[in-house]
Amino acid sequence: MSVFTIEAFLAILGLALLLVEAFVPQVSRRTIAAASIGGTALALVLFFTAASHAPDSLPSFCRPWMQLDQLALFYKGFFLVITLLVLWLTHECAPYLGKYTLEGRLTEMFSLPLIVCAGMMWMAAAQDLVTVFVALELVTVSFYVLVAFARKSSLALEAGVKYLILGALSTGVLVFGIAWIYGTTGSLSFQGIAAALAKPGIAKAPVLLGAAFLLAGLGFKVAAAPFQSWVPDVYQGAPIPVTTFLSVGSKAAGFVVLTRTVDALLVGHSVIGPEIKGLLLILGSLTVLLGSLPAIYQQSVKRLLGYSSISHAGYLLLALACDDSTRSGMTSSGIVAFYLATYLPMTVLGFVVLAILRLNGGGEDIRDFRGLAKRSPVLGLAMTIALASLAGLPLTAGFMGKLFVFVSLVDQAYWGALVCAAIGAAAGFYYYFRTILAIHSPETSPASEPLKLGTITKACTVVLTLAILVLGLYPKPLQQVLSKPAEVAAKSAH
Amino acid sequence: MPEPESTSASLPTMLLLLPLLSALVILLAHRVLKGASVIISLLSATVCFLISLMLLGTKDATPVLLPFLEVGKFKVAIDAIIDQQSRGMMFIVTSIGFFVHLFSVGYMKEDESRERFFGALSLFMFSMTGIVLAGNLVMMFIFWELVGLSSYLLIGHWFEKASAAEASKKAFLTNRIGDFGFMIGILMLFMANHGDVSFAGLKESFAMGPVHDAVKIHPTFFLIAALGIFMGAVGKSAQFPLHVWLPDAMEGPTPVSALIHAATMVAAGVYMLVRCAFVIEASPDASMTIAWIGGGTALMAALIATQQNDIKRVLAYSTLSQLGYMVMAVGLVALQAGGHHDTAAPGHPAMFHLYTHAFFKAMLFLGSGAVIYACHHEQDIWKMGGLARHMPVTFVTFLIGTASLMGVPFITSGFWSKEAILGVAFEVKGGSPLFWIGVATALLTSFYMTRMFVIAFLGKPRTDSAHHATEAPMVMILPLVLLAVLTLISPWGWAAKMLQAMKPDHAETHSTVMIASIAALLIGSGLGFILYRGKNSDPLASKGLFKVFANKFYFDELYAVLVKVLQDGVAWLVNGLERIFVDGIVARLPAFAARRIGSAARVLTGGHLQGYTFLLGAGLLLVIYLAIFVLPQMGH
Amino acid sequence: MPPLLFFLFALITLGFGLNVVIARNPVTSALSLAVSFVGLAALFLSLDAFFIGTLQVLVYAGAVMVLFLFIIMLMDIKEEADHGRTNLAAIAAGVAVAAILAVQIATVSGRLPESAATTRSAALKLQEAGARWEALGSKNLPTISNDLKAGSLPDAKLMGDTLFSKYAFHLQVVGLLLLVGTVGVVALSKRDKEGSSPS
Amino acid sequence: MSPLEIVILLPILAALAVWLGAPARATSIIATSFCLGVLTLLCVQYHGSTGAELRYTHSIAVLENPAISFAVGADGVSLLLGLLTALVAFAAVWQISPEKPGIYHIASLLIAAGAFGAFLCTDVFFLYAFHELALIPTLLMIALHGHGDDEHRKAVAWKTTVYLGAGSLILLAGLAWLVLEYSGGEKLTFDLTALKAQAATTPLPAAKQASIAFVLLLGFGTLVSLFPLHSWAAPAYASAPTPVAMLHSGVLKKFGLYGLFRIALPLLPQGFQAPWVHQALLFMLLGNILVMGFVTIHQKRLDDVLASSSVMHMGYIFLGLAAGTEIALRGAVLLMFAHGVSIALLFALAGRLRSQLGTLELAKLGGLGAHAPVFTVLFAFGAFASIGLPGLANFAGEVMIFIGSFTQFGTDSFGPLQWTVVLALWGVVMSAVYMLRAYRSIFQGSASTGLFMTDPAIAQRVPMILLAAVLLVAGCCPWLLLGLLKTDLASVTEAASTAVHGAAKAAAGATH
Amino acid sequence: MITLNHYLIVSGILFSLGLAGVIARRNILIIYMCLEMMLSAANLALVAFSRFNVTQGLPDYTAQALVFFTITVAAAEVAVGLAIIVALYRTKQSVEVEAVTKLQG
Repeated sequence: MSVFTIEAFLAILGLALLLVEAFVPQVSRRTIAAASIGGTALALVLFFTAASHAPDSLPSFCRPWMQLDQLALFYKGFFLVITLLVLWLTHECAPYLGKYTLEGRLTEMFSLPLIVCAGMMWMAAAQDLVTVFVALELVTVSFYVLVAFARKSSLALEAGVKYLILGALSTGVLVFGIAWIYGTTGSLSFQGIAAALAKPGIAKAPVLLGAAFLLAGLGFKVAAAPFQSWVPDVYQGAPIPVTTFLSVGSKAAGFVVLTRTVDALLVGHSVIGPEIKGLLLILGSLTVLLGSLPAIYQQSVKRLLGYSSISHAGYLLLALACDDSTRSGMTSSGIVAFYLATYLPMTVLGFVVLAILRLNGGGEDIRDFRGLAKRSPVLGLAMTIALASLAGLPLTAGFMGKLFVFVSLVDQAYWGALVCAAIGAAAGFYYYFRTILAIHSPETSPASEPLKLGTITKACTVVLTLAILVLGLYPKPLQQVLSKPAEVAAKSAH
Repeated sequence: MPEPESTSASLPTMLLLLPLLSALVILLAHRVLKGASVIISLLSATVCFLISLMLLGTKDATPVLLPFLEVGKFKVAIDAIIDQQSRGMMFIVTSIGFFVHLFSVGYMKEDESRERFFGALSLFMFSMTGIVLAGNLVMMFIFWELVGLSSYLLIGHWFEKASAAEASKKAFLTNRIGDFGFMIGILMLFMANHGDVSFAGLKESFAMGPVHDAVKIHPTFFLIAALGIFMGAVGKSAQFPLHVWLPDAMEGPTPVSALIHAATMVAAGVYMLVRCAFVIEASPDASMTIAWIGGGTALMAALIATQQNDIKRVLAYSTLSQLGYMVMAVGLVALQAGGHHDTAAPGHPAMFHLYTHAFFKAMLFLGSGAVIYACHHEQDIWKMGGLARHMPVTFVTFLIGTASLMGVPFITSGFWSKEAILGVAFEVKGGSPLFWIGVATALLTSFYMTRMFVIAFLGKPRTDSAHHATEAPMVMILPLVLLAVLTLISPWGWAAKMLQAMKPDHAETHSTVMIASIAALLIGSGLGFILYRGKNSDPLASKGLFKVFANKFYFDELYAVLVKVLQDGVAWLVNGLERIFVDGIVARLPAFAARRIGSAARVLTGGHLQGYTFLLGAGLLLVIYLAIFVLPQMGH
Repeated sequence: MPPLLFFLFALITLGFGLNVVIARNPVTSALSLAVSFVGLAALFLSLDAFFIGTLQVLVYAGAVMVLFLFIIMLMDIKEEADHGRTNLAAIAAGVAVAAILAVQIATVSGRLPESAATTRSAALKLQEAGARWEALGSKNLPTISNDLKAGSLPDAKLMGDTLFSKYAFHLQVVGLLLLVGTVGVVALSKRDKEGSSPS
Repeated sequence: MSPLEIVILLPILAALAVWLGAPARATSIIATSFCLGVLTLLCVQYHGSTGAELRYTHSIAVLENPAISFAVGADGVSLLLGLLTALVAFAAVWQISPEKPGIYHIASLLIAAGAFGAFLCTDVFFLYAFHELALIPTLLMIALHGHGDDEHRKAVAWKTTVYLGAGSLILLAGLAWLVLEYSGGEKLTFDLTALKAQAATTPLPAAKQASIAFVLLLGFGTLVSLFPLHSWAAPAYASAPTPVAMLHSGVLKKFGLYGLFRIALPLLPQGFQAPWVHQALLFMLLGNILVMGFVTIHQKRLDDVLASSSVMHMGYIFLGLAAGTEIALRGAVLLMFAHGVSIALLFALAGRLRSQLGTLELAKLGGLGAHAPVFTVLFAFGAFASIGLPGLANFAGEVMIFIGSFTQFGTDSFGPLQWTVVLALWGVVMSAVYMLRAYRSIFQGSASTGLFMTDPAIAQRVPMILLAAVLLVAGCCPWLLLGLLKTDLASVTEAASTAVHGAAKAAAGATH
Repeated sequence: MITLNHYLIVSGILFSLGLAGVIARRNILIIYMCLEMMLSAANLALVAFSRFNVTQGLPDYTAQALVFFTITVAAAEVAVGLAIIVALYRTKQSVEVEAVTKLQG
């Protein structure tokens, strides 16, 4: 099987669905949903069967700009999973989403994620900045459409406009950064950049200018401060499945690229290594604080999850800065990937619950969560565990991620960043637990009748909850997957 | 658990176990047992009395009864010292305990919760036995605290009465303050003697062991240690300045006053000081301090006693005064021994006075109990009078007690023991002021005892209740008589020897001492008789200095202010400061800061697109600035 | 390119660029942008990037600007409504940020070791390149090596070679991207049949 | 499978069962009594053991690098604290009245499970993790079912949660640091035994030890309410529903002390030897004893008195740890147990008082001794135990702590530690003041009008009598408990006692 | 002579101008034009760098390929962007930034 098969399959399926919708208008939404979900599931199955031998099948023409290391494979799997979940969530949300879209049509909501997924999967394997740029833009442009898709909702439209302008701005910054990095290192591929930076004679300031632009551009994608301001607004305005996709998929995609870029900028005895690390630490600390502290005030859970997403990006940036710390069994890129893997189930679970409440006529505010544990014990418990995990309580996935970050920070003696991380986490105890409190509160929300969940919904909820617990209690398999690159890298370094 | 070594361990074990069992059984099953509780308690007291009699004949031993704490080299066991001092004290405790039990059967007959009373009495017997037997300081401390508890329970027996509740609390707390010092003393001795706190070990160590030399190198250390130990005694034996609890303790039932607050527990301080004599001897400054505090207390209490109208309070202050006497004796003897302690010294004036005092003071208290009982719980002596006719037996025993207390020469036990103390004061270098204080106290003692006796027993009844008073029932009379017998026989050589009274055998008696004390007795009682004979009110009352006496030197008022200012005031202040500073700085300030910063940071997401683009631009500038102009300069 | 021409085109690019930013009328802005892009295209040409220069004119100055103008006309947008001072802060912020950024870039740009390079110092060696192309054997496209040897830069050909050999895949992805764009435009701008929104 | 694993997991499973609809009361009582039984048996079996190695070990690897495993194992100290947990948990779930919602039981079981896990795990990761299990149940219980008006108890709940959360983050940083420094080679390990082995072979430089020790002190200290990081504790206990107050103040709080004892002291002996750390600890624990002593005296309600006193008494245990001698450390462990039992008993009684009379205002109560003698006796047991009366459990611990601080005699014998003890002793007086004051105003004097209460029914007495009996037995026979602590402390004490003497010498040197 | 520096400065100024417009203007359409300007500035820098990074005697065409992609992507972005702006205009009758301030806090 060719390395492109799965991505191509997804992209073609996406386009095919659009065509079907265009030429066979009477086809039901359910069919399209089934096709896209089934297709993704199939792709996931294919991926897992093919993943083990994929690296060998890389054709020579794409070797300069593509690599299929363990990290790439992990992220590809990750993107498939999140896409599948998002599609399912879209299907779940269809009844209320349809109210805000043109003629209740949702075909693009089912087809575009497939294309986005393909784009993200390419990004995961990208080896040079051209590929990164093209794949990133495929994803970004699709997201412009997705965010604004429920355009009958003025909030969604507003979110779309904001995302559009700021996204385009960040694209400009990114390209400018690429230009300067290229200009100073003479290469667009990560390997070339790293090689150039290892030469001691290189002028630091221009490279740093390029790196600064590049980090700013990518920082926007991953919601790093001070480029985070769009996040709460867009998360709040966009339809729930899209927000989910943005907060997990898009962020992870941003971090793949950031990981690769930072690796290139830091590798070996890079002349600008210390500066980049310093920058990541400062940005990471700032991100944690600017994500956590304003979150204290949020009333909307959806917006809260936006801030939460910012603060988690901060931890991820801090993890990236601890490039030298490999004592915890993973490189910084491994830790980032691990963290994202833990971030996936808890965030998605949060959005799933939001979606279910929304479907039952509830709002998105904390007070709408009141009495949830009584209305649906399963959801109440699941959401409690998800929020506990987001807050980083031990025995949940979220803690494992944070633990690795903390250990790395301590290992590198980055005390300032550690303090910021701790402050952020402490504030997190407050704003995440507020929702937990509401969930278990005996007072009821405006809507108080028991929630009825479908079997699939229940199953998904349980699976996600179990994922949180399993990752928190038995992270060994995941870590083994992610620690391989370190060994490979170590081998290649010798 | 090591096997008790034959009889030397079995008797003390039983002495400890019996009252403990009795207390436990009453605690757990008094609902079922009802009146049987009384019998159980009485039975245990009786058996204890008998055992202590048996104990009188045993040889010296130090059996270990039970390991309590054992960590490495540090061992605290429940053990027992059986020597002259403990045998004698045990006899006092169990005999008076037995009498008081007996007396209480009558006295507490009508009380609704007499099971509780007898349970607490048993607990007290257990604790007191423990103190007497204690072979090491920690064990002494344990039972020290336990007697405090039983005293607390018994003083507060009628806890619905606010005054009783307050008095019990006061007693416990004051004792706690004493124990604070006691514990420090124990700790310092523990430290100095490398972990051995047994009396035997300490004594040896002070005599020739490592501590012997250390005393010379660190005199202050051992001064503080000795004073710490003494502080325990100050609390328990109600010495100045912790004496305030004892008079209030009279809120308890009278048998309790007789047993605990006259004869045994309050004397435990003296007992303990004599046990630790070697510690005090090691530090002359400590000895002097102790002697002076004892003397001061004796005089002060005697002065106060002259103006008290409550029969029990007079006796209470008298007890204080006599305890002061004993404490003074401890200090003086230590000063006299001054490091050349003769280990074979058979007697101790303080212990001897304790011994004699225990019997007659218990008798006086029980007598006053009988009087109170007869007068329908009337305690004011000015509302009695002429009781001699109605209560002949009580009258006689009371007379014997009073005479003993005043120290009527040659025939009363009090005379001999007081004489011994004054003799030491006379002999010791620098003891003469204390000697004269002792004489003055003796004079005052004669005066106030005469006063009380004259007012209560002689003359005519002043109230109906006094008029209709009748002799107490047999179970109450019997103990009085027995105590009177003991009082009379105890000073005599053969009895003192048999009962292990620790009578010091002085070769010479100083004539000065003899004359001074007889003169004091005569002047005191003469004045009392003249002043109060046939009076219906106190002629000295509210006259200048006497008002100060009547008001107990205003100690209660002073302490009330101290408690208010030093305790409640400081508590208020500390509480406020803690709220403001600790909580404020550690908790509320960061929370406030986080909220303010969070609130301020929301401006960054204020919803305006232009603001966002500006932020992006400014952020870009910041990142460039940091990357190019700041970080490279920082040097890594 | 002679310095004079460079400065001329730079001035056109920047001057009209400035006009985009300050013009009140969106139409003026759009047209200025088009002119600015033409100037930019000339600068591209001066850098021997003929293909890109052409593309710039065709795609940007042509297609994109037409799209902009079309939309402006469609919406019938006049001048920016005058909100008075409210904009002042934004303008000040914009100017400040831009000025600082420009200074930062200019400062750093001077520190680049190659910044003093000219087209002469970094001259293209077409003959050598031609020889190398020829030596590539089967991968050699004769038309490119011939041009090179003839001393002219076959810019479009080389571009094409890069795009269709090295970046063939990317080209398809970009195609997909354009398709997505098209789909998006359709999805977002199609009129609601209920006609709830007036135009 | 180790019996300890069953003990840890059973309450969690029981909580799950209650959540799924099992009869709450029966399930939780069965689960906790089973744990109690198992731990009692283990204690009996272990009693007198002198081997230093852990017993009943079992481990399941969770991660290979860093080496984290769900490893359980116990020595006397952990068994004793486990027993305490089981006792208090049993009492706590028993005394929950049947009409309360299931969350009472679930929260109690989860807190108990957290405590079990924290005491019985030998892996630093799980040791830490289990403690946090209690965070959400505590928050929910205080905020939703606590006492006081809505706003107040929510504020208290938040304060507690964020405070504890922040404290545990400091702790996490400290533990991470420790693990990083003591994991030999490239691989990290959270296994306590491995860390100890590494600490024994290649100890860290003293200055670094001191820094880590201080961070750990702050982290653990927050969880134990070490002055000045204590201000969450008193309001939390006063507001918490009875079972939570019992479990939290009685058991969970001991985690911080246990952690210091189990992790910090053995791994960083020289860290606590550093004069600045040592003296900072002495200063802070004196703050606990004296400041909180006065604060407690000032309190006007029984729950506030108990809550503040609980904070105060932590000072003594810290004193034992600070002294670090074998006697003092054992005393500290004994006192942990004793304090746990006594405060749980007192909170249980206060809870009953509140539910019967509706108020705990001391000024409004009075004379209850006449109506409810059994209740009074039980309260007296708790109160007198807590003021350190001999014959009840706390005394032995306290006296060992004091004595343990006075083990060295010489020219510099009266160092900061000894002065601290002298001042701490005054706290014993203060605790008598407030406890007797409370006892006096609740049970003695004349009964206030309208306040009438009866003795609890026989069934309701069970937990309280159990706790009181434990107090009595442990107080009269402390050797029973000491039999569990025969040799485990050797590694701690060897290192720590040299540490203390070093510190005393250094301090003396500084003053001269 | 015209150096690389000249081009870079022109590119930098153009980029800054664009940024100034993005921040200062209220009309979303003009903001969007300014964004295009920024993108073009980046392209100028790329092309200049590619010209002066002579590899094997020729300009580096990989960078120029990137410029090609940038232009293409920009075109697609403009299309989608304008569609969104049109949709906004249809609902709000305005293309000024004040029309989108509902989401905040």
